[in-house]
Amino acid sequence: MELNVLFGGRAGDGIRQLGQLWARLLARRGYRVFLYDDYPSLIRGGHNFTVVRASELPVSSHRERVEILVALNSEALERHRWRLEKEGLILGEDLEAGVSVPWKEIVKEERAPAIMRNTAALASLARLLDIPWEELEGHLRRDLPKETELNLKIAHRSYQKTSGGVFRSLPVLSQEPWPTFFGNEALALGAVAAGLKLYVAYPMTPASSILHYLALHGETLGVTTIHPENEIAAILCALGASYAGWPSMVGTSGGGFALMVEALSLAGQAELPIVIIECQRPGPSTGVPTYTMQGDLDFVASAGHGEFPRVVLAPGEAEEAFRLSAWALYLAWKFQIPVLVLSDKQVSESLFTTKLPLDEVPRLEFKAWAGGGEYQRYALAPDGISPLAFPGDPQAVVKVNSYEHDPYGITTEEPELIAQMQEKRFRKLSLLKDLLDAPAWVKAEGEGETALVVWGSTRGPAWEVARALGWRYVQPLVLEPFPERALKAALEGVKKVIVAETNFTGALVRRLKAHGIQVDHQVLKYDGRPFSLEELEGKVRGL
Amino acid sequence: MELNVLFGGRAGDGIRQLGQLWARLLARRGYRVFLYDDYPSLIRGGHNFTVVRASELPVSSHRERVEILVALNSEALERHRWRLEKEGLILGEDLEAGVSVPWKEIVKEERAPAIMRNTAALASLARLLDIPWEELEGHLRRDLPKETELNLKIAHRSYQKTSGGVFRSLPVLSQEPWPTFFGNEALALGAVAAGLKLYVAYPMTPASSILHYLALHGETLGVTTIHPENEIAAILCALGASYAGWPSMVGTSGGGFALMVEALSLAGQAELPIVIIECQRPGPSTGVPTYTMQGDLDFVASAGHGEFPRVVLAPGEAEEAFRLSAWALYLAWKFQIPVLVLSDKQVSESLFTTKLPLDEVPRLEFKAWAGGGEYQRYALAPDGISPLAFPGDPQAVVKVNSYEHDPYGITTEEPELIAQMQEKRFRKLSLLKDLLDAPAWVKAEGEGETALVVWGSTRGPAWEVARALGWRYVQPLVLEPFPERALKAALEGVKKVIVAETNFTGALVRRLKAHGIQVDHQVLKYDGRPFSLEELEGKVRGL
Amino acid sequence: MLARAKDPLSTYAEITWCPGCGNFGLLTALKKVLKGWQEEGALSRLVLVSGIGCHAKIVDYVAVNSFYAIHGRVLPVAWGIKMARPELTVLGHAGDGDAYGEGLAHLIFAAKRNLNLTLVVHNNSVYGLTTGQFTPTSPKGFKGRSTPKGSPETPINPLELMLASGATFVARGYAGRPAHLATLIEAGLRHPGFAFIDVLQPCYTFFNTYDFFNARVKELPPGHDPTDFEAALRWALKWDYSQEAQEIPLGIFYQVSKPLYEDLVRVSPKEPDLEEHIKRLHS
Amino acid sequence: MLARAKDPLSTYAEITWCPGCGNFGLLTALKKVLKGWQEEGALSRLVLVSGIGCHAKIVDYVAVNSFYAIHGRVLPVAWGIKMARPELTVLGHAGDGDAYGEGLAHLIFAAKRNLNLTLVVHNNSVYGLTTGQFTPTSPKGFKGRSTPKGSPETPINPLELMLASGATFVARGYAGRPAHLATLIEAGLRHPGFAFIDVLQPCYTFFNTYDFFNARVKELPPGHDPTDFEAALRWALKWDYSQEAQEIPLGIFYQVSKPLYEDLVRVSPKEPDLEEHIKRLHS
Ligand SMILES: Cc1ncc(C[n+]2csc(CCOP(=O)(O)OP(=O)(O)O)c2C)c(N)n1
Ligand SMILES: Cc1ncc(C[n+]2csc(CCOP(=O)(O)OP(=O)(O)O)c2C)c(N)n1
Ligand code: SF4
Ligand code: SF4
Ligand SMILES: [Mg+2]
Ligand SMILES: [Mg+2]
Repeated sequence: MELNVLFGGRAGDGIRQLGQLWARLLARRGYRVFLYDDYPSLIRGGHNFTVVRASELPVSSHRERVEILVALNSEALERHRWRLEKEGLILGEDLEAGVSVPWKEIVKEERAPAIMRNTAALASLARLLDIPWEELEGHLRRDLPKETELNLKIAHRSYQKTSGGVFRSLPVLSQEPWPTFFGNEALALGAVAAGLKLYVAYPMTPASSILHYLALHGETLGVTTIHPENEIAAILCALGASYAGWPSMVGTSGGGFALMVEALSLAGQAELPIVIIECQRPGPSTGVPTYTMQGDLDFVASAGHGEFPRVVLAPGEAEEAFRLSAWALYLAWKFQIPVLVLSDKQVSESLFTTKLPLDEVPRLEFKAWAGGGEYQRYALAPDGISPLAFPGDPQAVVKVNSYEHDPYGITTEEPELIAQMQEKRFRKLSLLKDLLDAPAWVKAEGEGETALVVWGSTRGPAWEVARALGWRYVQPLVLEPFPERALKAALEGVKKVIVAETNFTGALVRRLKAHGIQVDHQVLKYDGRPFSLEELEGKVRGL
Repeated sequence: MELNVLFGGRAGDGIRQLGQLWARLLARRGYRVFLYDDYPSLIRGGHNFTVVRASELPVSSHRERVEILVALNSEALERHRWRLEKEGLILGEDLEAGVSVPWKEIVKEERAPAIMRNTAALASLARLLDIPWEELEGHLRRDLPKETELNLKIAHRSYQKTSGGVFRSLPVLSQEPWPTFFGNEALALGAVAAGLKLYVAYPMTPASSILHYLALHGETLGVTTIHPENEIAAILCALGASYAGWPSMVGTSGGGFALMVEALSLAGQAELPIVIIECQRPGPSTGVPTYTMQGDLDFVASAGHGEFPRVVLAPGEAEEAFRLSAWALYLAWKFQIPVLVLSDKQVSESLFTTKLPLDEVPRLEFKAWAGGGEYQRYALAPDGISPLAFPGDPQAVVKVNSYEHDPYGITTEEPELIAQMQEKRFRKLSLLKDLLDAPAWVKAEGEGETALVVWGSTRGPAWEVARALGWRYVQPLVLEPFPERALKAALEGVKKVIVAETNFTGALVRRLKAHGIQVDHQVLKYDGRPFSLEELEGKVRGL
Repeated sequence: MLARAKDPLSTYAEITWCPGCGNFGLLTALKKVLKGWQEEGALSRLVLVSGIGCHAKIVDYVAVNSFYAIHGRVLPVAWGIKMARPELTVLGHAGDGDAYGEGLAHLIFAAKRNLNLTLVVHNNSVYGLTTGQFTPTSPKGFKGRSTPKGSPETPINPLELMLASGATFVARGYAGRPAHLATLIEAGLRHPGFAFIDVLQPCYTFFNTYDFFNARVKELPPGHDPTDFEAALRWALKWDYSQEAQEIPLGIFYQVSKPLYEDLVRVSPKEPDLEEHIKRLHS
Repeated sequence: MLARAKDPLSTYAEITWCPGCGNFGLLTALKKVLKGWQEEGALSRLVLVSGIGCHAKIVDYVAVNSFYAIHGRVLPVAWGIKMARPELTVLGHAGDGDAYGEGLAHLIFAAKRNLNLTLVVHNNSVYGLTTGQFTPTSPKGFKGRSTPKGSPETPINPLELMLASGATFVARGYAGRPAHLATLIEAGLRHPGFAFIDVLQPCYTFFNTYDFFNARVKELPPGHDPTDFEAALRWALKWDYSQEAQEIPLGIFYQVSKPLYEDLVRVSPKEPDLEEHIKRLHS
C-alpha cells in the first residue's frame, strides 16, 4: 500500500505546510511518510512543489510518479501532469478535468488570508481519501494553533464542497504511528540528546531551520541559541563556550563553513571539542541555494591549515541524522576534536517519519581532570587525550593556545615539542580508527553479488532500489577516518560495485579507489535534484 | 669547493641581513649560494641563526655542519658549536678560543646603533677569507644605501682589527655571477613577468615579504599593491579587479588562506582568473609561524564548497618559484580559473642564487571576445572557455555571477542548465590535464632503480641527496590535477620509491598511492624544521 | 537577447520579489538613473555590484554590467573594479544583513579610505531571502525566526557609524519615494569619494514598514548645510532605527570632499624592465 | 611548575618583547589588577583571551586561565566563554590590528549587544609582530613596510566608533602610566556590560611614540561626567589619532548602564524531557 501526492503552487501558497499537514495526518494513521520539497530561492511567486509519499513500510525517498496531483495553480498542473499515474486524480480549482473545489472563493468569503487556500485543499484531499471530518478537525486543531477556528471553518466548507466521491480509502494502519521530523530537527535533537548546551549559527539555507528550531524550543530543550554577526563569530563563540565547558555546535552550509575553516584549524590545535553541521547545497559559491548536492565531502574532510584529526559523519535520513549528531557531540568531547556532520538539503529539509532512538545514543562524556598536582591542559597522555578542567576551577589554571604549545599550554617553538605534540594529537586518530572502522559504522544489507554503495542522502532511494533488485546495500556513515576495513568486509563476496552520488566528480568513488576498492560503475547526478526512486533504479538496473 | 657559515645572535642583531650581505658578496664572486634563516616569532631577543652555504655548483639546501661559526653572542656559540667541522673557525667577541674582534666597542666608539655590529662582523669575516677591503667597500656601498659612511667606518675598523691571518682563500670563480633572490621575491617577479597588475595581501608570515617587496617596487614594476583590512577583502578586491581586466594575485599563509576559501569558490563559479600564493608554515592554527611545514596540500587542493577545476603548483626553489608563479598567472587567465601556488617558509624566506629565465616564462594571454553579436560571459564553449570581455566595452554587457547562471550570467535554477554549466566548467579540466600531466611538469633526473620523490621545498636537499646516492630524482611541479601519467613515466623502471616531505601524514605519499603508485618508504619530518642535507641523506641512505 | 525588446534597460529575467516589496521602488529609482546614463551614452561605463539576498536580485533585472557577488562582500569587489578601471563608475547594492552584518568591516573601511564608490543599502531591517531573521538594524524586540522571543539587540544607526568612520557622503532615501531616491543615487554616483545611501526598504512579507515610514519620513530642510558635520550628526541622531520616532529625515546629511584613495595608491600599468630591475636590485 | 616560585602571578615563559616596549607597562598594570583579584581569592574566576601579535603574548606571561586565540577573534571567543559561564570575568587583550582591522566587526557588535566583557586594546598603531605595517589607527603618511610611501588612509578614532556603536564603557589609557591604566582595567572589569579600553602603547621598534604621548596625555578633568554622551564624544574628538594634537585625554570618557545581552539570551542548562517534547511537537 503506497500513496504519492504532489502539491504544487506558487511560493507563498503554503505548499510545504500543506504537504507537512498531510504527511502528519498520514503518519498518525500509522503510515510511514517521506516529504520531498522542491522550491526556488525566492519568497513569493515562482513554482514550489512538495511530494508526500506514504507507505506501510519505512520510506525515505520520493517517487517521480504520483497518484494524486493537488494543483494550487495552473502552472502546477502543466508542470506535473506527466507525473500522474494512470487512473490518477487531479485536485484543484477551475479544472477542465479532475475534482475542482472553489478554494479561492471560500477563503475570500471568510475574509481569510489567501494562504489559507492550503487548508481548504487539505480538507478536499481528506474528503477524497475518505478521512472523517472529525479526524481532520482533530489534526487541524493540533497542527494549526494559530487562527484555528478560521482554518477550521475554511476546511469544513471545503470538505463539504468537495464532490466526486471517494477516490481511494486509506485504512488506518495497525502499526504504531511514528512521529515526523525534518532532517534538521533530527540533527538538532540528536545533539540535544547527547548534551548540547549552545547552538550558534548565522542563517544559511539549508541549515537555517536548525537555528529556527532551537531558537524556538531552546527554553524547553535547555539550549542557548545565538544568531551572531557572521559565521566567523559563530564558530569562535562556540569554541569559547566549549573551552568554558559547554558542549556547543554550529551549523551552516558550504559558504558559511568556508568562513569557519580558520577556526576549525584552531579547534584542531587547541583540542577544543566542537560539532559543525554542514548542510550541502549545489555549489560552487552561491550556486543553487535551495537545491541539493553532495559536493563538499573533500572540502570538509581536509579543510583547515595544518594537519589534525577530525571526524566526518554523513546521515542519509532523519534517524541517522539524530544518531550521528548525538555521536558527533560524543566523539567531539571524548576525543577533544572537531567533528563534522555532513548533511545536504535533501536530508535537512525533507520530512521523515521515524522513532528516534532516544535511549540508544551516547551521552556526552569526557576525560575529566581528577585534580591533584598541577593541571596541564595538554598533558602528554599515552592515548593523546589530556584530562579536561575548565576555567573557574580553583585548583587549575586552564590555558588553551592556537600556537604550538607545551603541556601547560604555553607557546613553544622547540622542535622536539612540536613533534611530540603533533604525535600526541594524532594518537587520537588511532583510537578513532579502532572505534569507527567497524561494522556498526557501515550499513550493509542484503547478500547479493552486486553492491550499490552510497553515502548521505542518496541512501533514501538507493536502499529501496537495492532491495528491489536483490542487491547488496552498503553505506558508510563515517567518511573520515575512512572505514576501509569495514567497507571491505561489507563488500566481501561482491563482484560488482556500483556507486551513486549527487555530485560531478564522484567523491565516494575516489575514496573507495584510493583505499583499494574497485568501483565498476559510477552513477552521478549534478543538476541540483536528488535521485527519485524510479530515476535511480532506471540508471543502475542493467549495469 | 664549498663554504658553510653560520651566523647566530639575538633577534634584532641583524643576523639575516648579515647573512644576506655575505651571500651577495659570494654570489658576486661567482659562487652559488643558499641562505637558510631560522628565527623565532619575536622582534627582539630570542635566538636567530642564518646559514649561508656557498658552492661552485648550484645549491638550494643547507648543511647541518659548517666551517665557520660567527657568533654575535655566547648563546650562538653554545647552541651551534656542535655544528663546527674539525678545523672550523669561530669568529666572535670575547671568545676563549677562535678569533675575537671587539665589535661592540667599535660600534660604541662610533656612536652607531648596536645593530651595526653586523657590519663589523661581516668585515671581520671578509678579512679572514681574504677578501680585499676595496671589494668589501664596493659591496657595502651597493648593499647599504642608508648610513653608508658610518657602516663603512665601522667595517673598516673591524676589518683592520681582525687578526689571526687568513682562514681560507676564496677564489673569485670564473663562472658568471648569478643574482640573489628570496623565494618570495622570485614569486613576485614571476607574476610580474607574466603580466601582474594588482597584488592585494594582508600581512602574514611567511608571505609578508611579497607584500613588502611589491609595495616598495610597485612603481618600477607597474604593480598596484594594496594592504586591505583583512584577507577576505584581499581576495574579493583581487577578484573585482580581475573581472575588470586586471591580472591580480593575493598571497598569504594557511590561516589567511582559510579566510579566502569562500571567495575561492566564487572564483570557481564566476570563472574569474586569480592567483593565490599560499606560503605554508607549521599548523594547525597559529602553529609555529616562523618555521616551515608542507602541511597544507590537501587543504588547498580541495578548499571551497562545490566542485570546480583548479590548479595547484608547488615550487621548491627560487627559479621554480619564478617560473611557476608566471605559469600560475598564465593558467589562471587562459582557463579562467583559480590557480594556487603552494610555497612554504623554506622556499619563501630562503635566499637563492639563480638566473631567472625571464624569456622562458609565458606571458598572460586569454581568449578575448571578438565582438559581433551579443556578448555572453558564460557562452557554452566547446572547450569550456568562454571568450572574455570587460566592463566598459560599449558592445558588451558583462555579467558575472556567484549563483549558477545561464550563458548571459543571469541566475538559473533549471536542472538542465545547472548540469550543462557544471560540465562546461569541467571541460577545462580535461584541457588542463592534457597540458599539465606531461613530462615538463615532473622533474626527473638520473637513471637509478631507486627514486627519491619529493615536492616543494624538500627539493633542495633531496635533489643533492639523490645525486650523491646515484638515485633517480622525481619532483612533480603540479599537484592538482595530479600528473599521474607523467609521474608513472618518470618512475618507469624504478624498483624502490622513497618519498620525503615535511609533514606528519604524508600528503604526497597518499596521492601517489591513490593514483596507483607504490611507495616503499616514507620519510617524514614535522618539527617545523626543513631537512638539512645530512639529515635527509642519513634518513634515506640504506632504505 | 539579454535585454527586453520593449524595455532595453531590463533583462528577460523574471522578477521574483514579493508583490508589494520595497525593492520595486528601488528598481524604479535605479532605472531612472540608468536611463539618464543611457541617454548620455555612458551606460557601459557603469558597473553594478551586489551581495546576496532579495536586494541583490536587482542586478539580474537590468541589462548593465554587473558582478553578482557573495553575501557581505559588495564593497571589496567594487573596490577592486575601481582600482583596475578608475574610469568606470561603480554602484554597489547591498542588503542590511549584507552591509551591516556579514560585511560591516568593509563598510567602515570604505568610508575611512574614501574609496570612490557608491553604495546603496536596501535596508529592510530583516534578512529577506533567508526568510525573516533579525538584522543589525532591526528594532529591539523584533520577532524574527532566529529571535522568536524578540531581538535582544539594540539596532545600530548606520548613518552615525558612517559619520564616525569618515564617510564623505552620507544620505538616506526611502523606497517609497523613488523619484527622490533617484536624485540621491545620481548625486552619489557623481560624488568623488565614498557615497553611502541607506535606503529604507519595506519588506512586505517579513517586516512591512510602509505605514510606519509613510507617516514619518521627511526630507531634510533646504537650509541644511551638508558640509556641517555636527548638523549632519544631529540629524542622523533624530532616529535611532527603533520603532519609535516622530520624524525620519531623508536626503543628503553630509557631503564633503577629501583626497581619493585611488589617486594615492594606484600605479599605472606599464611594461616593467625586469632585466634592469634585477641588475639594480639583485645582482 | 607553571608559575614562577618568586612571583606566582607569572609563568616561566621568557618575555620576548623588545626592551622598551609599551607592553611592559601594560603587563605591570595587568599584574596590579591580578594581584587584587588574587588577594580576594578570585583569580580563578578570571579568564584572559588574546589575539595574535606582540600584545597577545601577555597571556603566556601570567599564570591565569587563558585562551590564546587567533588574529582578530578575541571578542567572539570571550563572548562564548561568558555565555557558558556568566560567573566568570572575561578580559580580552587585543592588538589594534586585531581589534580594529581583522576583527573590527566583532568590536562594533560587542558594543551594540552590550556583552558583559572587558576589552583592552594594545594600540601601538602598528602591526608589531609582523614587523611594522600600518594599522587602522596609524596616522596618514605612516611609513610601514606595506606603505613605504606613507599610509594613504586616515586613521579611525576607535573611541568615536565605540560611542557610535552603543558601548556602555569607553576609556583610554596609556602604557606609560600603568597605575592609572590599572584603575581603568579594574573599573572595566567591574562594569556590568561591555567595557572598552583603548591603550596607547608605544612600539619601541616600529613606532616609538613615547615622546609624543608623554608630552600630550592628560587625564580627563575630575568634573567630567561620564554619563554625558555628548561630553564624551567631545572629549573623544579632541584627538583624531593623527600625529598632531595639543592634548590627548585619558580616563573614562563614558559609562552608563544598559541591559546585559546575556540576561536576555542565555538559557539555563537543564535536562530536557525529549520524549515529552517529541510527543507534544512531532507526533
Ligand atoms: C556566507 C554566507 N552566509 C549566509 C548566507 C545566506 N544568506 C543569503 S541572503 C542572506 C541574508 C540577506 O539579508 P540582507 O542582506 O538583509 O538581504 P535581503 O534579503 O533582506 O535583501 C543570508 C544570510 C550566504 N549566502 N552566505
Ligand atoms: C588570519 C591572520 N592573518 C594574519 C596573521 C598574521 N598576523 C599575526 S600578528 C598580526 C598583526 C598583529 O598586529 P596587532 O594586532 O596590532 O598586534 P601587535 O603585534 O602590534 O601587538 C598579523 C597580521 C594571522 N596570524 N592571522
Ligand atoms: S521577502 Fe521581503 S525583501 Fe524579499 S522580496 Fe519579499 S518583500 Fe521583498
Ligand atoms: S615590535 Fe613593538 S610592540 Fe612588538 S615587542 Fe617590539 S616594541 Fe613591543
Ligand atoms: Mg535585508
Ligand atoms: Mg599593533
